[in-house]
Amino acid sequence: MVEPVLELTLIEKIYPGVKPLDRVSFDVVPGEVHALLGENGAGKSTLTNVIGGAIRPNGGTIKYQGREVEWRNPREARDAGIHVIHQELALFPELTVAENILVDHQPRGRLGLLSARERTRQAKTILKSLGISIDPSARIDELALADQQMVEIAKALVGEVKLLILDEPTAVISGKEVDLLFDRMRHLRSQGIGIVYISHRLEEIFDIADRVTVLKDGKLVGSAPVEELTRSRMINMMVGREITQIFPAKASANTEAAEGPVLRVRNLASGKRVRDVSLDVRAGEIVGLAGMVGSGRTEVADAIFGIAPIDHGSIELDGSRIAGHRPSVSIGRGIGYLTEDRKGSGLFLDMSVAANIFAPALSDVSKGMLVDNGREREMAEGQVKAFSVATPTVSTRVGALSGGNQQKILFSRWTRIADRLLILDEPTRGVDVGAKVEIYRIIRELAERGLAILMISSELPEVVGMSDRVVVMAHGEVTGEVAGDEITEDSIMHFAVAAPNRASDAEREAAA
Amino acid sequence: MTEVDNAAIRREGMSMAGMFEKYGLIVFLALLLIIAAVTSPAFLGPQNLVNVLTIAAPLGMVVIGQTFAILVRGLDLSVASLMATVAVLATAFKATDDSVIPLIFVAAIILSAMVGLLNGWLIAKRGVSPFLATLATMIILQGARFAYTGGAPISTLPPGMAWLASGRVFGIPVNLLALGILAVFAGVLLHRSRIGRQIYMVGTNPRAAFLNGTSPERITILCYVLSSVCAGIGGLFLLGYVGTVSNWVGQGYELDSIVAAVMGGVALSGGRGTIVGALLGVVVLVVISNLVLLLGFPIEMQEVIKGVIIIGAAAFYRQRLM
Amino acid sequence: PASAQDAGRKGYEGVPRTWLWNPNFNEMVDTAKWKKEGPYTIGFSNASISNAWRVAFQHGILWSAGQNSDQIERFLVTDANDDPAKQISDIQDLISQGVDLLLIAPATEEALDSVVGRAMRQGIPVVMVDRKVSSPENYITFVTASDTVVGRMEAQWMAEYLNGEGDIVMLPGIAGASPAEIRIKANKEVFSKYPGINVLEMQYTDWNPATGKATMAALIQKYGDKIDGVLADSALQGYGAIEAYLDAGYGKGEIPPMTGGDVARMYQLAHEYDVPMMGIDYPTSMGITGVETALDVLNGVPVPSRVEVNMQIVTSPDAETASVKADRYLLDHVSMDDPGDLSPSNGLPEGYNPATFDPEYPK
Amino acid sequence: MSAIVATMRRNRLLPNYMVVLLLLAIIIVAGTLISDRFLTVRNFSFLFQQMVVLGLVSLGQTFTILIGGIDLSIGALAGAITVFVASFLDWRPDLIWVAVPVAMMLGAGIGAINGTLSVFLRVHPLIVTLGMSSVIFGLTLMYRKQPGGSVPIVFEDIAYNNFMGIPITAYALVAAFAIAGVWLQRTGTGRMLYFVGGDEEAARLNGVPVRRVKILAYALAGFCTSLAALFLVAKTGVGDPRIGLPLTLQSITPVIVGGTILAGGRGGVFGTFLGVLLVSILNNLLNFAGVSSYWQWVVQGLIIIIAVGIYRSDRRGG
Ligand SMILES: Nc1ncnc2c1ncn2[C@@H]1O[C@H](COP(=O)(O)OP(=O)(O)OP(=O)(O)O)[C@@H](O)[C@H]1O
Ligand SMILES: Nc1ncnc2c1ncn2[C@@H]1O[C@H](COP(=O)(O)OP(=O)(O)OP(=O)(O)O)[C@@H](O)[C@H]1O
Ligand SMILES: [Mg+2]
Ligand SMILES: [Mg+2]
Repeated sequence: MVEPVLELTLIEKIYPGVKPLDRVSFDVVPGEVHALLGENGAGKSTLTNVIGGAIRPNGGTIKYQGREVEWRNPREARDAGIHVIHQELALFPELTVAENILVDHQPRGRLGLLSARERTRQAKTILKSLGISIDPSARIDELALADQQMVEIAKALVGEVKLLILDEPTAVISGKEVDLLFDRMRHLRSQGIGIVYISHRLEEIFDIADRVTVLKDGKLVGSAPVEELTRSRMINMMVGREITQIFPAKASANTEAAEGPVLRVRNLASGKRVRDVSLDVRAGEIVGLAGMVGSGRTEVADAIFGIAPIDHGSIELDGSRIAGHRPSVSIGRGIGYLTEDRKGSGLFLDMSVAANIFAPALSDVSKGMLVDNGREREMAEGQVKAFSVATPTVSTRVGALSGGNQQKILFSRWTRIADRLLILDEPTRGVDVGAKVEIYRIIRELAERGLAILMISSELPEVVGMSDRVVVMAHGEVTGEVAGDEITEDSIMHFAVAAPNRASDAEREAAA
Repeated sequence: MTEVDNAAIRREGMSMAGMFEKYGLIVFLALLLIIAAVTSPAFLGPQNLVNVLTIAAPLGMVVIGQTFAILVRGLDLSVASLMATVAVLATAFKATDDSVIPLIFVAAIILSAMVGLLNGWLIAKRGVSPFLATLATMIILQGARFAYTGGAPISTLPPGMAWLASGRVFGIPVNLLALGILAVFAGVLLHRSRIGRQIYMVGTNPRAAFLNGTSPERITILCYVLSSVCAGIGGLFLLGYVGTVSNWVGQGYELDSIVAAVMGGVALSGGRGTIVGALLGVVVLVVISNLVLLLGFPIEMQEVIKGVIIIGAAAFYRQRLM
Repeated sequence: PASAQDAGRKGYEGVPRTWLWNPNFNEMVDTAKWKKEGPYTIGFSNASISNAWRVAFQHGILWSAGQNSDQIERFLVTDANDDPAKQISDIQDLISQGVDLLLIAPATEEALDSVVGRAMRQGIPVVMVDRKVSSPENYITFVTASDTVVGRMEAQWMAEYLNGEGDIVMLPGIAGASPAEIRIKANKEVFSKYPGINVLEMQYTDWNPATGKATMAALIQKYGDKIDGVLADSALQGYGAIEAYLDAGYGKGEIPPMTGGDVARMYQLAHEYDVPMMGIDYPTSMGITGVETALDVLNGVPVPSRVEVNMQIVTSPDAETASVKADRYLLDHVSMDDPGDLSPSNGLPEGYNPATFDPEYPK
Repeated sequence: MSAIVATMRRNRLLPNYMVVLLLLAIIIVAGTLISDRFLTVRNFSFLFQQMVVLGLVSLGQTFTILIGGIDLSIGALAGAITVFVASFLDWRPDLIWVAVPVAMMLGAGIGAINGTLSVFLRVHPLIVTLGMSSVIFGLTLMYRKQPGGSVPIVFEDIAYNNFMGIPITAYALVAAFAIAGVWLQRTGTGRMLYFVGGDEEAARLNGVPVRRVKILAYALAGFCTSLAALFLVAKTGVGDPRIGLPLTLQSITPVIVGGTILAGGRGGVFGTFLGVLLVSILNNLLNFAGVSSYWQWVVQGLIIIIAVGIYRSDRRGG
């Protein structure tokens, strides 16, 4: 048995009143992909932070390459060859892709001065080796989350790495990118590099992992080679109970019969990403919007909610266009929009759970101009119960909750006010299996209550498992639609990779 | 999940840092007051306390306004210049009977509101950085003021203006009463009303606020209007205290008001802070200046002590860095 | 002497005692080598117009420039907003515009010395007004009134009024500003002869009424009736001090003796509340004399190396002392309905009102 | 040049630069029309003599603003250093070679204290530096209230004399900005300022020594302030505790007009240079135009608004 590259023994981390890590032991051997699983808040990121020197443990020992070490800061860990891809992107939005990738290996040119040209060149080659095409001199904040994540991954390929840690890298990427990532990981593994991999997508675990370790509430549950485990066994270890069925039963087909569609989009063109999109969503129906990352799904959602412009075509709610289209109006018309960027455009991290829930509907908890705090607290507690959010009180800072619970709060916010249409962009991004199941149940219930639901997701199993109908996009155009039993990963992929239909361009020329 | 639950509850209760964030400045203020009382018997004299508060009142009003500006990730450098401009405006009526005082207030508030609109528009609609926008209005007001007064404002003021500083209602100094009313109004607006909630939303995460149907632009503009109006009112009360109009009434209030607010826990990164906290900051500031005077320190010592205490007070409050 | 041609002017107040009583001969400067054919371009660099005194001062200068528009072709004015660094730039900018003479009221004696010297060496005559620069060779003459005299008078009056016995507080202007420091020095020179005069405390007031008032309020709390006199070097903080007493509940006739001249409000309050006071204005009219002296220089007329303008001693009725006799009493000096910050010794035409005054002058 | 353009593109400053350059052009044209003496060698060499102090403090301020901080102690520090230099040289005029380096160390040292305090007390730099400015000012007053001291004439000449027809100050200013520019854009340490300003936590996770970088930025600000102070003494020939005070606010305007945002992580010294140029030439023009100081203020305010207001700057520009 090879000597482990990393060996943690009885690691403890204590924050005032909470113990994210409770005597956890964990090791990685060279040339293995070691998956780290657990619910939201189980302590996975905390563990990675300990390994990467971002936080210092209160107890236990870290053995790296046979020597006992004590990182004083991330720099020391990096210099020793440990590279961590953190759950929260560690990028500089104002700076270029190239500079972010080579952040601490900046190439020097004449007179030992940094050379932007050289930097760009090297970045290009790295990105190529990863198999993605992002402009090295583009600014990070111009990129979609997905592309930003790929940049973060590219950083791991710079300099000499002995231990690579990826904390939920696939939360914001899908399909093609994930395959590219896994190719890289296999390649690195073959070079004898140890890899720690964290994800809430179990199918990925079977795809890439050699060994699995499960944490629960900061304690070690168990560790085993992947081939000894079944899906249900893993889930059981994580959530501590059996979960027989992940997806709720779909609606009976008769929703088709219902009256006109709630949402009617025709030949929508918006921004530089959405070129020709037409789709309907009926009451009580869950429509999946599938496609490769970068296909423009989010921009479609943005346009429907009144954030992105409608350059061409029409959007109708209940048969009428939305006048003065902007979020406040959309909200007034009963549209809810759960965005893909939870922290950036969803939550007010510094504000209370209650405040977050009622942000778009203050009037519901107000008497005249004043907020009725008593009423707000009561109603908030009701919501928290209904969505079983794990929070001490409704006046807790949302920032202090784990990813899954934050997502549930967004759900309770939008489902309260959305009585016609609910748009979900990556509804289960970064959410653990247990929470996922609940969220799926909630979504289905909402649909059964007659809400029209448009669900963007990059997780094909999710799309397949939840959608009554699936609209597939590629390069900003709808390339196909599947319903009922035709909904399979293959049928969706078939359209997702389809060449864009040039005809629509001609149409737009004509229109313009 | 229940594990996390209890854990989190304990976290809430035990967070020492949290307690400190809440009560740090009060502790500091208590210490300061004790020191004051011990070192200078005159300090606790009722008249002296009234003096201290009388001087605190106009600054307090300005700080209340400043707090709104800072809450939406900005700051307002034009307050001092506006105070002087309002003071000059008060002379424009060339009136010597008190009947015009209400008129003066109305005029001052209107002018201030317009200045606030200009600041807000530049910042919210034109995306000018608050620092430069308000700096520019500060300079422009200054110029306009001088141009109007030809450098030397006439000081024909209704005698009643002095009452704003020295008068009492039910034994309470008028300016304190006014400050109290303003503070309550601001407090309710900020901590109880829908608009207040929206202000915090915009301060915490403008994009999310927008997606939740709030207009960051409108809220921002509102905050700068409030800032200016408070400054305007503060200007009139300071004028009452000074007695004569000069082009520099309120000089230095722009930085003092920011320091007071920040010492009081209003975060320059926006979205965090309360009216009460900001006012505590004011008290600390004025107590310092009064104390160094009572102790009869020479000017140079006063400067040093002030500096140290300002940093010390803020350190107690553990401000988050930008 | 420069003040001779004042003689005709209405409101003529006689030549300065400092000139008249000077035991030595007043030395004159030969200005022949600066003689030049008119009409002239004159540059005036003002330290600032940041308070009532400086405004009236500048008004006098502009008015005088207007009076002499037959000789003056362009009269360029800059204002450094009390920032010596900016004033250096201002002076350079005036030089760039090719002025025939520089009339300068420097923000500080020392900081402007070298740039002024360079102007002279470039052949541009410099006349200082209000304040000078450190090196006498850097200017031709200096039009002023004596801060030393002001300081001495105030202290002397206070000492005698208190019969050499009493606790007083001193409220000087801005720490480090030469007028303030000179006056403090002169005060102390006098008090050194009166062991009975005990200075309880000295606090700078920045010549700012609000500061003056707040400071005095604190001092009243600290010393109460122990204070027998308040020595303010100007009315700017002086009337603030009176108001502090009023706020502290002192009434008519209960306020201790005070000093401080320059703006009307102090005299008015002193009259209204029977405050025994002595005020000596640092006259803004020196600006007018400054322009006239400048023209003398360009005309090659000899000028004194130091041009003193006259100062009037103002006291409350029956507040005169053995060595400080009043030239006039409060109400001969100001009227109760003068604007509060009017500078009484402005030498400007009757009915001068700083707020409305807008003199014509060759721009 | 291409490097600069690249930088400008990278930092999204092009439109901003354009506006400032445009304003500069307009001002120069206006000046030329107003007076035939405006566009002269004499006036422009004066201009450079006038620019150097503002230029150097603004340069210093650029570093602190780049990391998302600010330094309000610049004015007091400048004054303090003029007092030190003038007093020292008054005592030993021959020891210029001692006075100058000590002054620089003094500046850098006090800057470092600013940084250290704000880093370790976790107090906002605005408060720390404001407090420090009060402390520095007080300490200076203890030593000397009135302007005083003196410097040897050769020292003064630095501020006023020309070398090959161009003011010495011009060389100094351009050199300082060039070095700073290259350092920021082309060295690892320089880039770190952008990392820290861009996102502190990200910088930490990427192994950037955040605290040290911050302290360095403030030390640099102090250092530049000391250089400015040296020119101030040279100009005025005396040490004056107050002479620097106006510089504190003045030093910020050119930085932001030049496109460096207060939130940090974006901008650079080239913009600051243009900002300084704009402010200085504007003052010069207004003096030439004989605009009364009242209206000078109004115009300055409007120019600021135009310079940053007519293009839509980044929301983070707070
Ligand atoms: N700085 C902190 N202060 C207090 N508690 C913290 C802090 N950081 C993390 N925690 C708590 O530690 C626990 C573990 O957090 P961690 O981020 O490691 O969970 P995780 O397994 O990464 O969850 P997820 O899958 O959502 O990323 C959570 O309960 C979290 O609230
Ligand atoms: N704000 C933006 N500025 C510039 N380009 C963007 C922006 N947002 C997204 N993009 C680009 O547009 C492409 C589509 O982004 P978008 O998020 O709409 O894809 P998507 O189909 O919604 O994928 P996802 O599943 O990540 O939401 C991205 O690949 C990115 O390159
Ligand atoms: Mg995590
Ligand atoms: Mg998307």
